[in-house]
Amino acid sequence: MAPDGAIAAEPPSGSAPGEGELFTAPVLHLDGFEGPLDLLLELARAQKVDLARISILDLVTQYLAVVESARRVRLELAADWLVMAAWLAWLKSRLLLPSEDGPDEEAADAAELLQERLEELARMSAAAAWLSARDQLGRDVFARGEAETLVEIDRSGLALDVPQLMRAWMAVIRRTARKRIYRPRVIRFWTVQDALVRLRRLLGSTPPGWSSLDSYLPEALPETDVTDRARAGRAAMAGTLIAGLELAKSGMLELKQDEAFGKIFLRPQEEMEMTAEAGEME
Amino acid sequence: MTDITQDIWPSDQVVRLVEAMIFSASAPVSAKAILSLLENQDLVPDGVEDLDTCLRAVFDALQTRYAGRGVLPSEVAGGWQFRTAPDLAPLLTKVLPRPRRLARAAMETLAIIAYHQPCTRAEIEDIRGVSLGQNVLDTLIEESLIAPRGRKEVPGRPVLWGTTADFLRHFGLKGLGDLPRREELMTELPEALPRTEEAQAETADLLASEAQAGEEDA
Amino acid sequence: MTDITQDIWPSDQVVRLVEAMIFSASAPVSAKAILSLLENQDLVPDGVEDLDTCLRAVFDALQTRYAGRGVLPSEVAGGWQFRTAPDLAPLLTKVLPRPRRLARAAMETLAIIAYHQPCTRAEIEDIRGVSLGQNVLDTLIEESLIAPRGRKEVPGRPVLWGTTADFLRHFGLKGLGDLPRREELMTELPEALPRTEEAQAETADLLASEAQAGEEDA
Repeated sequence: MAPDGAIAAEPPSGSAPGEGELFTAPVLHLDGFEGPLDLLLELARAQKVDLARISILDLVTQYLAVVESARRVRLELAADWLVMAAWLAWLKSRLLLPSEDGPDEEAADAAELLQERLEELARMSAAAAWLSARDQLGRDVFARGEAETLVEIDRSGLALDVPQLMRAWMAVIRRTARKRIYRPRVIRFWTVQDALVRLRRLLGSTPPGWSSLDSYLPEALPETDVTDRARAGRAAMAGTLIAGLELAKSGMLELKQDEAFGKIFLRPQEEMEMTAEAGEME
Repeated sequence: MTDITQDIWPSDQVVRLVEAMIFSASAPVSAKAILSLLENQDLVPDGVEDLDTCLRAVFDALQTRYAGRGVLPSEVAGGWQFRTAPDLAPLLTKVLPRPRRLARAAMETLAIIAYHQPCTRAEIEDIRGVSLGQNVLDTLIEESLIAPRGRKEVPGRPVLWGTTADFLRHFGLKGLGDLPRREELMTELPEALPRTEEAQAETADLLASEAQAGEEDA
Repeated sequence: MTDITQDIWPSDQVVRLVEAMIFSASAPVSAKAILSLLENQDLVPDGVEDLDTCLRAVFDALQTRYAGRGVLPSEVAGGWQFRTAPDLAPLLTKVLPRPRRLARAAMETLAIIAYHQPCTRAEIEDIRGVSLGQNVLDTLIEESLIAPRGRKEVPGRPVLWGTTADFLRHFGLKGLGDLPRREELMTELPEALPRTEEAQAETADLLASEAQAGEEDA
C-alpha cells in the first residue's frame, strides 16, 4: 500500500497506469464510477462470486474504506457518496452488532434491498454490454444508402369536386356583382367604317363583273349580345351600302339596282382594273 | 494482400467490399472513390498500371455475380449503383395518382357553362367580366368536360358550349339537377356586397326565370 | 403461376422479386408488405395455409444466395433489410460517415429503458444509483432510440420513456423478444462495459487491500 493511502480507480476510458504511477498518483478517480452504487457493484465483481451469494458486510466495509481513503487525500466527494457512506456505516453497525432481541430484521431487509439493487444494476449493465456487442446499424453494418424510388406519379387525372365548382361560380358572381356599374348596353353594329375597310380589302380580289352586295357582308359579326339577328343583319347591310356609295362616289366601284327594293350589285371600276393591269404589265 | 497477381484479380474480398460500398453509399459511387478505397486498403495489386482495366474487372465480376438476380449493378451518371432488374421494376413500381386541379379561369368558365349552358364564349366573357384565353376552352375540351352544342343563330353563328357526361362523372353527379341551384347559392352572397341596381335587377330576372324553369320541370 | 407446388417453393422469380423489393428500400420491409406483393402478383401457391412458413422459405433462400457476400439479408424490427457484412465495417467506415459511439451512461440508460419500459427518468436514476445528465436522454432521443410513451400518473406527471422501432433497427433486433431474458443476464457476474480486464484486476487488488485497511480501522 502506498504511504499516503491513495488509490486509483480508473475511469472507464482511461488507460491502465503502470505500477509506479499507481502508487504515486495523488488523485483518487472516484468519478470514474457512475455513482456509489456503481462502485459497490464493482466491489462485488471483485469478489468473483455469484451476486446472490455476495457478502454485503464485506462490500460495505470495502466501500467505507474507499471513501475513507478518498477523504484522507482530501478529494472532494459529492454528497451522494457521503450519504451512501453514512447509510452503509449504519448498516454495518447493525449487521455486526445484532440487537439482543435476535437478528436485526431492519438491517437484514436493508441488506437484501441493497443486494437486489446491485443485482438489477448488474443485469442492466449486462444488458448494456450485450447491446454494445451487437452489430450496430451505422457503425458495424450499413443499410442501403439511397433507397430506390419505385414510385410513378400519375398526373393525368383531374381533381374535381362540386364544392370547387361552387366556389368558382360564387367567385365569378361576387366579382362581377362588385364590378358591374350601370351603363347603357353598347350594341356593336357593323359600322360604316368596318364596311369601308372590308370593301376596300375585298375589291382587290373580286373577279371582274357584277357581284351581289350581300356577298360583302361580314361572315361573322363582331361579338355582340344583340339577339335580334335581323336587326344586326339590317345594320350590316346599311353600313355596307353606305360604304359602297362612298366608294362609288370616289370612283372605285360601280353600283346598280335593277328595281326598287331589288338586289344591289357592285363591281370594281373598270378603269381602275385597267390601270392595275397596265401597272402589272409594266 | 498486395501480392495478388493479375490473373486472380479481383479477389473475393475486393468484390465483396465494392459490393458493400456501392450498396451503402447514398449516391452513385465513382470509379475514383472505389479506387481510393481499394488503394487505402492496399487491395490494389502492386505494379498495376492500368487501373481502369482493374476496376472494369471488379465491375464485371460483380455483374457476373448478380446475373439474373432481382437487383443488378449498373453504371449510371457519376458511377455505379444497384438498380432493380428492369423486368421487376414495373411489378414493384407504385403508381401514385396525383390528380391536377383546374386553373381558376378554367374552373370559373366550367361553372359558368354548367349554369348557363348552352352558352357562347362571348356570354362567358360577359359573365366573368374578362376575356377568355383560347387555352381555357381548349383545356376543358381536352378533358371532355365541355363539348359544342350547336351554334347560336346570331350573326357570326358562335358555337354554343355545354357540359358532357364526363363532366357529371368527374363531379360525381347523377345529372345537372344535382348541382345546387343558382338561387341557393345566391343567398350566400354577403349582404354588404355593393350591388348595383342593375345587378340586382339581373339577379331578380335570373331567379324569376329559374323559378319558372323549376316549375316547368315539376 | 398459381400452381406452384409446395416442394418447389419458392420459385426463382419469387426470390428475385422479394430480393428486389427489400434491396430497393432503405428501411426494413415488413413481412406483410412482402406477402401483399406476392399475393398481388398471384405468386403465392394456392391453398397455402401457413404463410409464415412460406415467407421463411423465401428468406432462407435469400440467405443462402447471399452467404459470404458483401451485403446480407437480415431480419430486423419486424421486417427484412439488406445490410453490409459486419466484417467489412472497418473498411467501409473509412468512406462512410461513422456516428459517435454511445457512452457507457447512455448505453446503460438505454438498457434500463429497454427492460423497464415504460419508465421515468427517476426510475432510471434509481436503478443506476446516480443522477442522469440531461445530455444522456437527449442523445438517445436524437438518435431516435427512445421516445416518450405518455406520462406516469404520479405527482409531477413525469414522462415515461420507451424504446422505438429505430432501437430495434439499430441493434438488428427482430423485436423486444430478441433481448436476452432477465434470468439469462444473471447467469454469471457480467463484466462492466468499457472497463478492461486489467483495470478491473487493479481495482480488485486495490480494493482488497483497502478492505483490509478498513477492517483494521474498524
